[in-house]
Amino acid sequence: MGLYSEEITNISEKSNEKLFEFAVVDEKKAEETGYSNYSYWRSTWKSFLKNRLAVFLLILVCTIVAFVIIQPYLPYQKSPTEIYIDEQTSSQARNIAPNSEFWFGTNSIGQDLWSRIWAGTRTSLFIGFVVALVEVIVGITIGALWGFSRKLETPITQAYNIVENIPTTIVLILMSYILRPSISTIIIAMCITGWVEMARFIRNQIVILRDREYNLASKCLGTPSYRIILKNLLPYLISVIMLRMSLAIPFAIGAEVFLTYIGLGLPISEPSLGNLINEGRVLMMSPDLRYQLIFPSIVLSIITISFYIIGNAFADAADPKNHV
Amino acid sequence: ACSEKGDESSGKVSEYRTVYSGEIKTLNYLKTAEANEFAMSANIIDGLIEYNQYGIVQPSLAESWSSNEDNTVWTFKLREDVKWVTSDGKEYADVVAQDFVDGLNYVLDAKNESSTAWIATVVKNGDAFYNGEITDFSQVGVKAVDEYTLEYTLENPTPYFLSMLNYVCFFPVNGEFLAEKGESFGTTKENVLYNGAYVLDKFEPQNERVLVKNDTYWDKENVFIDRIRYKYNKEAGTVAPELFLRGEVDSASIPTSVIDEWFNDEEKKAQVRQSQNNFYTYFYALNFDPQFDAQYEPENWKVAVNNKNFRKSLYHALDRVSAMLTTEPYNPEDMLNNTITPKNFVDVEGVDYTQLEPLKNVTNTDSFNKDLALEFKEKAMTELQGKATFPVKVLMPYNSGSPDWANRSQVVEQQLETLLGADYIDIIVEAGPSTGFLQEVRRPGKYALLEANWGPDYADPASYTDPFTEGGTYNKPELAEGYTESNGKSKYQNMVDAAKAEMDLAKRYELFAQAEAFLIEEAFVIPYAVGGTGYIASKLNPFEAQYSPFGVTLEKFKGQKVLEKPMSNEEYKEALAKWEQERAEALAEAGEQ
Amino acid sequence: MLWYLGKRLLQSVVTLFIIVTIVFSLLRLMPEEGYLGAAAEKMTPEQQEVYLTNLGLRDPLIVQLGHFYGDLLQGDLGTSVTYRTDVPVKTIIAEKIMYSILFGLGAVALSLLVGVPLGILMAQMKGRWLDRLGTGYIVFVVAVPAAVYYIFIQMYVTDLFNLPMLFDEYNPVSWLLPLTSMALAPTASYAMWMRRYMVDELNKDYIKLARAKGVKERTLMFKHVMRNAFIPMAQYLPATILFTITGSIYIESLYSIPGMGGLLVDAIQRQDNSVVQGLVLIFSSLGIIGLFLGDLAMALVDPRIKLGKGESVR
Amino acid sequence: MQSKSRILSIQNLIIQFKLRGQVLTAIRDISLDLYKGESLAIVGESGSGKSVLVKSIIGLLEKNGSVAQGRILYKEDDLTKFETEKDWLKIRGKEIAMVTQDPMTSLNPLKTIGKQIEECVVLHQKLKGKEAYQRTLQLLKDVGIHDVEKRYKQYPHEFSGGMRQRIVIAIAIACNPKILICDEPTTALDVTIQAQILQLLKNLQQKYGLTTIYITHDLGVVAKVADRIAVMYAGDIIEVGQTHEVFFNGKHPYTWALLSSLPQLGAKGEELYSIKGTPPNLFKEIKGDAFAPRNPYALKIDFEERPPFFKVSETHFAKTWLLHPNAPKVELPQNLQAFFEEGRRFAHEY
Amino acid sequence: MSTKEVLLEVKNLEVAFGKGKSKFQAIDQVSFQIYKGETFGLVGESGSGKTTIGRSIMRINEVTGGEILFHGKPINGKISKDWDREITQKIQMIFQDPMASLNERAKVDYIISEGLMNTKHYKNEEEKQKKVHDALLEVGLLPEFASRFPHEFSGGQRQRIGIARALIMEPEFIIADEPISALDVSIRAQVLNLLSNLQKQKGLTYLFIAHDLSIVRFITDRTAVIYKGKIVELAETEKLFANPIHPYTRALISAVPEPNPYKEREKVMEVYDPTQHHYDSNPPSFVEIEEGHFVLANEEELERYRTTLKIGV
Ligand SMILES: Nc1ncnc2c1ncn2[C@@H]1O[C@H](COP(=O)(O)OP(=O)(O)OP(=O)(O)O)[C@@H](O)[C@H]1O
Ligand SMILES: Nc1ncnc2c1ncn2[C@@H]1O[C@H](COP(=O)(O)OP(=O)(O)OP(=O)(O)O)[C@@H](O)[C@H]1O
Ligand SMILES: [Mg+2]
Ligand SMILES: [Mg+2]
Repeated sequence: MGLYSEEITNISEKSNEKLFEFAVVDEKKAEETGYSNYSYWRSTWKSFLKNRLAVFLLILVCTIVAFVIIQPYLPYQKSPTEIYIDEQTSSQARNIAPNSEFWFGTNSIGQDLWSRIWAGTRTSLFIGFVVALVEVIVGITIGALWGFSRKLETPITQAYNIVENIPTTIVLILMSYILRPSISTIIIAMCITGWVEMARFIRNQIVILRDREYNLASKCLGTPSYRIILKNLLPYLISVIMLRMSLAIPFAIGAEVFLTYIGLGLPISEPSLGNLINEGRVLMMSPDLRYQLIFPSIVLSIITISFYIIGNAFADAADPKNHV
Repeated sequence: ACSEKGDESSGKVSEYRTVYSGEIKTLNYLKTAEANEFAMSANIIDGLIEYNQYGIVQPSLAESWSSNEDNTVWTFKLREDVKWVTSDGKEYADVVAQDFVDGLNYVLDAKNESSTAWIATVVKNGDAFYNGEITDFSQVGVKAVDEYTLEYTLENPTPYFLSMLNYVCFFPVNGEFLAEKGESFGTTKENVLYNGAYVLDKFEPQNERVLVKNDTYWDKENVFIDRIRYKYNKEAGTVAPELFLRGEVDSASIPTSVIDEWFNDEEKKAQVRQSQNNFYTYFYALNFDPQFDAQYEPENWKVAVNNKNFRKSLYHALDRVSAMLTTEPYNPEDMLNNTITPKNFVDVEGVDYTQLEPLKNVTNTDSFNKDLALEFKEKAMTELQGKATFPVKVLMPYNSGSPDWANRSQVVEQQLETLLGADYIDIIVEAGPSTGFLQEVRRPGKYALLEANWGPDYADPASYTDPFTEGGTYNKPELAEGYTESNGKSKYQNMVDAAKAEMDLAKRYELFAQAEAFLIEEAFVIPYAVGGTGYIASKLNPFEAQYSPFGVTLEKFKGQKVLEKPMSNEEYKEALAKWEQERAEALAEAGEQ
Repeated sequence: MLWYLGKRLLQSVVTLFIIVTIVFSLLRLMPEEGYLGAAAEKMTPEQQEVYLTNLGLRDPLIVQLGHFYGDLLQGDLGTSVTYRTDVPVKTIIAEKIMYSILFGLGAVALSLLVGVPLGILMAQMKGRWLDRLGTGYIVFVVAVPAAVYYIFIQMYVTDLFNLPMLFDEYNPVSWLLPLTSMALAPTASYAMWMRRYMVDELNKDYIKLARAKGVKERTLMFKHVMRNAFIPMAQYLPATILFTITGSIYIESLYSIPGMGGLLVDAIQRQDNSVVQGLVLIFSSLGIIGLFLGDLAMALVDPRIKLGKGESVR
Repeated sequence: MQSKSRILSIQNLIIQFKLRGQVLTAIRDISLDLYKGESLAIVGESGSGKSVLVKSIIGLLEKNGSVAQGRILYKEDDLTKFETEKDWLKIRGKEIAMVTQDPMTSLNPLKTIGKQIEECVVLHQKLKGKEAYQRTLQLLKDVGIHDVEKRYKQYPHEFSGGMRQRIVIAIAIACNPKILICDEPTTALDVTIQAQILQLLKNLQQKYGLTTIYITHDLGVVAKVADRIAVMYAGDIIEVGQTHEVFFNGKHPYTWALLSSLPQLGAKGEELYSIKGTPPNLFKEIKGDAFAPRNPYALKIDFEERPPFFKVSETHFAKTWLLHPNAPKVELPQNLQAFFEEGRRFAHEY
Repeated sequence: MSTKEVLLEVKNLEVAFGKGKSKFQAIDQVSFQIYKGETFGLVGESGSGKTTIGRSIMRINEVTGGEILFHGKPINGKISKDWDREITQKIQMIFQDPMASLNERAKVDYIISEGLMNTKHYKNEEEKQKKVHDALLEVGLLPEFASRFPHEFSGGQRQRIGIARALIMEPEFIIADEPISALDVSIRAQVLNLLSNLQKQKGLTYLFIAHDLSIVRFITDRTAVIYKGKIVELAETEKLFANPIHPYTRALISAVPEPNPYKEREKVMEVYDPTQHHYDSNPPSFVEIEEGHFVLANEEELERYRTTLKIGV
């Protein structure tokens, strides 16, 4: 026990008589000591900021989005659809390698690739955002009903099994027959098939959450289901939903490339990353023209990779476990 | 070149390899109407006649033939000793006259859903039999007089009947074999019999097909390529050029988009050449029966299109060269066509149809003329003052499945609008569906201006004039105002009818030429170009091949050899010039006979 | 168990029936011109009508369905019309499915072989260079469009190793590249899943106890964590295998592999309804079997799950 | 008690966690000895650092935690110097084993109960095959499981909570450790089962001659199992002594508060004594006595300077300025006085 | 006793989970009455059905048999909308785990006023705020806490938020399902005091569910002991502790650890062996063995219990 005795001897000298009076205890003050200034969102944001790469990419993506929006209004910009005529030959300025006039060169009919790529990015991002948004909204609505309402569970599950097993291609192709190829067609086609996964995901999350005690508490207070979903469940899902959404954007862009590949994409007169890449694929085999594939591919990859990494970084940051 | 892997002892086996992306769906040549399948039947089945490399009819299974006075009864004397063989080369039977009767019987039987039956209805009672009005096939105008004599009786006088014989619907079939195979005829290589230059050694759709020389072929001395290998590749357009460069294939079409690359590289340049034009012609049709959405103002278009000056302004404003640059950047003029009927189609004693008097002027002047276009624009604007609103909206759809078309549409839009001015026309380029374009866009008339095409079916100018007659599914020129004649029919209709009634070839052609010239001069349509497959790198010499616009002729490998190295474009052009000259001579010679 | 199987089977049949019926009806919405193919151009409307009637397209939907199911009951999937005229659908699919299975299984095997260990190593070295490298790879595969990198690979790798660009069933070397390309994406997803599940498992309480027991880290990884992490994988594995078997349209197209990759797209574009229906039947059955196998696999590896009266494990 | 030798010694230990860029001091300069064969209970409210303390003994601190100061001596080794896994493997299981808090999640759901125990038998008792199996069955019997052969092959989900806790104990015992740490071994169980498990642990401790550390916040449990008690508050040990000394002669106001708030000490219908306020924020530096703000007996010095350990008896120490000779006398509440009284009476009886 | 007003009555309650073979009878023929103003304790081992009874009264669990009457009116089965709303407001629940039962993503303000928003028992936003303010004060929290999130509070404070949430509804009857089991000793007292103070001020009635008998003894007036879905003994709490009759009750009481090392070391636990009953041949019934003291027993046992009761153990 020798451990403790040393301390005692040398303490008593330090002690001052006056200090040995009772202090006044303030109960109110005692209540407050436990206050921690932890805020979920602030912590999430802080922990997100720690991921340098993600922050950089976030800035990059924001810059790209901003740039894509203002690009047409900048000086020296060309039209993405106009066919430029070579002064000398007075025919189309075809396949011109990048130069000071055409920064990213021209394509096989003399359109300016620089502006086409940004117009395409604009289109693709627009599609991506809209699809992601619709998917999220529809997916959440159906997923929430599916997960929360015990009555709807079986019918929706059955419907899911069916929808899930109808090959997507059939639906996509049918859509393109019924509607003309256009941005809205492609959006509709992707939304029709895209919400399913989202709904299932939300449903799984809600099933995990729905039996938590705080929901029971709300039920006991007579809170209507819609408010339970809105106030009790969705706030918990917001981080995963945002993750999903950020992943839905690259996915939608990838899907657009695929649709274009099987011939259901946007018309060529409507530049998009999908048809730029598809056009470019043929040129893969010609070293001199490869830039026509490489530029859009790089832009596309930057965007998709950024969203992917940002999404994941956000999901990590949103996980309270990682609020370290 | 011979296959490099060739461990065949002789090393002399001549092989030709290629990749393709358009699959064939059947070997049943009696049923099909698709180009890819024609290409197959052309090499495995021989018909009664064939052509030489200048397009002159030659005997094939028929050694000789004759027709009656009014060209309604045709008799063929068949070559003896021609064999049907199976895919493993075993002889099955002789090819006899009855085989042709059986073939036609099959084609005209509606339940067999033959896609070429409509051509075969040229024979007497063919239509009636097809529609079930006659059930006894013996009443149809085809008859095996004896084992090697075949007789066709036709519905109407048909001087160009021979040109139809190269269609698959007139091909023979062994009746016994056909009956035995039933529905499965033509589904596998074992389920067809061969009498042509080649036999299918391998037939795996979406993978590979291999043709090998038929050892029992009656004319095997003229078959020089021993083996033809087709490898399926859905992305042939993308990978074929590279495959060609690496020596994995002997032929590859070079997409327009990469053609610059090939021409800029000395080594590659020597390997690429233009391909031959085909007989599809392309033209811009002005729709007289617009049925599109109100937002594009169909009524306004209707008013405008019925004004000749308006039409003419468009006719002269279309810069076809710039449009063609999207597909043929190097020799765009070679593809342009000033008429509907292309050259080399038919001739009157060596004089090409397009050079006949009525058409000569049209053929030899470029329709693109800025000054005229603007002149007509002025006229149209004054005439239409108050009747039509300017700019006139011009709905111009394209098939979204065709990138070239899409590109072209953008070029044409920009070019026309720039030239004629945005105060005059507003061209609206709209993407149409990639499948069902015809059904969705052209046939229901949902366009104002449309690039359309047409291919011939037999050696008569009527083949090209028909689409614009009543009942045609193109731009309905019969609805054009101010051209109705006393008999209630449109002027053009009457001209065509008159031509059809004429049996003397020279006069007949003259009348057709007049009708065609009228159609063009009135600017009901704007002729644009002929079809072609653009540039290819190929070890074949196209001028060795059989030549004719009809049926399956162009697809035959017979007579062709695999070259050591591909032709360059210079060589091609030289050869083409030589060939054209030789052909003219040969035609003149043949005409004299 | 038997009871469960029976119930599951019945459910699956009903689901299949509904799917096929829906697809069947949807297909009738397609424009009719597609059925005529290239011949449409030259056919008169009457001829078209005869043709379409002969195809049975003029019967009421119910009658058409009746015919279809009647044939189906006799094991007849019908014959192709516009894809390969008169060839039984069975034959068409049979020819291709072998290649798809070979490539699919090959690719899955390859990707499991690489992806699972990669995921494990990544979890083990969380945050270190291997993890970063692997993550980079995953991000690349997920985010860069396959349409682009496949063609890059075909171009350069064939050039680099002097491999043939086209697939040839008799030339084993020509299998390599398509197989590897095909395995790229599943490898990434297996690695990603494995890593995630491993990390999840590592955070569980029983790992703490195992550590406290003095179990070596290596033993812990291989004897405790790996198996547990594999369970959620096991559930999805059959589905991904089937998905891989149905093929990659890009790869098959680029390398001339006669698999099923583009079959469905082709068949729909050519409006060959019987082929489409046959494929839908097969794909959906595969999907449903996949679901079922997933559940079964879960039940096999996870003692907590008993396939009894309970519902599907999901 | 003095005769017993020291088996483990914690000296001036400080443990800190990095959390959201801030530093949290979970253990604030603790010293504690553990004697061979004894059972020590560590009590204290939630978050006082009990678990952190024991985790540091077997090297299972979370990654963001580290020893900032001090030593943990076991045999020849200073455990705080251990860095590699290999070092810890010398200690974990073999020397020190742990029974964790939650029996529901502490077992690998995919391995049979038998295998999980046998793993330890093989690892630490160096038995193999049949022998290991027999030993495992024996262990199962020891922890009061019937039908051992059948149970050996079953999975955790087939066991009830109480039985799982027994398995966890069996696993700990199977390691043949010198020290057994039980971190809230019965919190998740209900009273009847709790009593059984505690009894079992006690028996095993005697049977195998183990040194045990119990962590709990239930004084009833402590009374049943412990020889010695260490009371923790906010990362510090504020009182340590033999069980009866702390129970019936507690010196620290926090100890008093703990005891007073027991319902057994309350009178029905009246307010139960309760500790006001909340525990201190460990992110902040704590000045003086951590308990001072909630302490009705707080002296001014409590807010100024951290009290040292004052010796009450050879075995009993408390960290409160109230023990300082200068400190004023305090009057304990009635019920606590009565409780102490009763305790002393018992002390005479036994 | 009998003059007291019955607030809640449970008659022959049965609750079963699952169907067919997997059917599990969680509550089997349970009856008891709760008087206005009292605290009624429900003890029993884990899984015995305590929570299920509470939840049945809250109408979260479907009842498969029997009746539950509140103020003499049935509250299960088909009931009118108004009555439904009234019970929703009058019967409130306090949950076991203060962390799990609060929505962490909502502010305290919302959590507390949630019930109010459902019943619309306020005129305007101001009044609502006032009510929240008062409720917080009532449970001893500072009103400014309203704008914080639950994770900023300690366990005891959180549980008080849970109580405030129930109180604001102005209930008559509160079901407290192990309200302190998840709290550690030092905080338990806070919550217990709060509950009793509120009872005194507002005349609340509690159903207090717990498995810690020392707490039950401290806080409840009458206690029912439940074993595997059946009530085995019910009596005034002191009586029950003084004279436990049923062997299960005895085992339970003997298992409660006491904060006395001397006593603890000596104590012998009674073990309950459910096979000791011969209920197959001689089924038991729930009988009043002395005034207000019920026990589940068959004739033969009853005989035995009576004698022990007379002797007094
Ligand atoms: N990994 C960690 N990261 C940050 N802080 C931690 C970590 N582990 C423990 N803590 C903090 O250290 C303090 C002591 O925690 P510990 O788990 O030892 O408490 P305890 O006394 O065991 O409580 P309980 O009775 O609830 O188990 C707490 O404030 C806790 O929040
Ligand atoms: N939703 C449910 N479905 C199936 N069984 C259930 C359900 N809820 C409860 N049970 C079962 O009913 C029995 C009684 O459960 P209950 O939760 O009422 O016990 P308890 O006495 O409250 O236990 P504890 O002390 O652990 O809270 C248990 O065996 C439990 O497994
Ligand atoms: Mg702890
Ligand atoms: Mg409970």
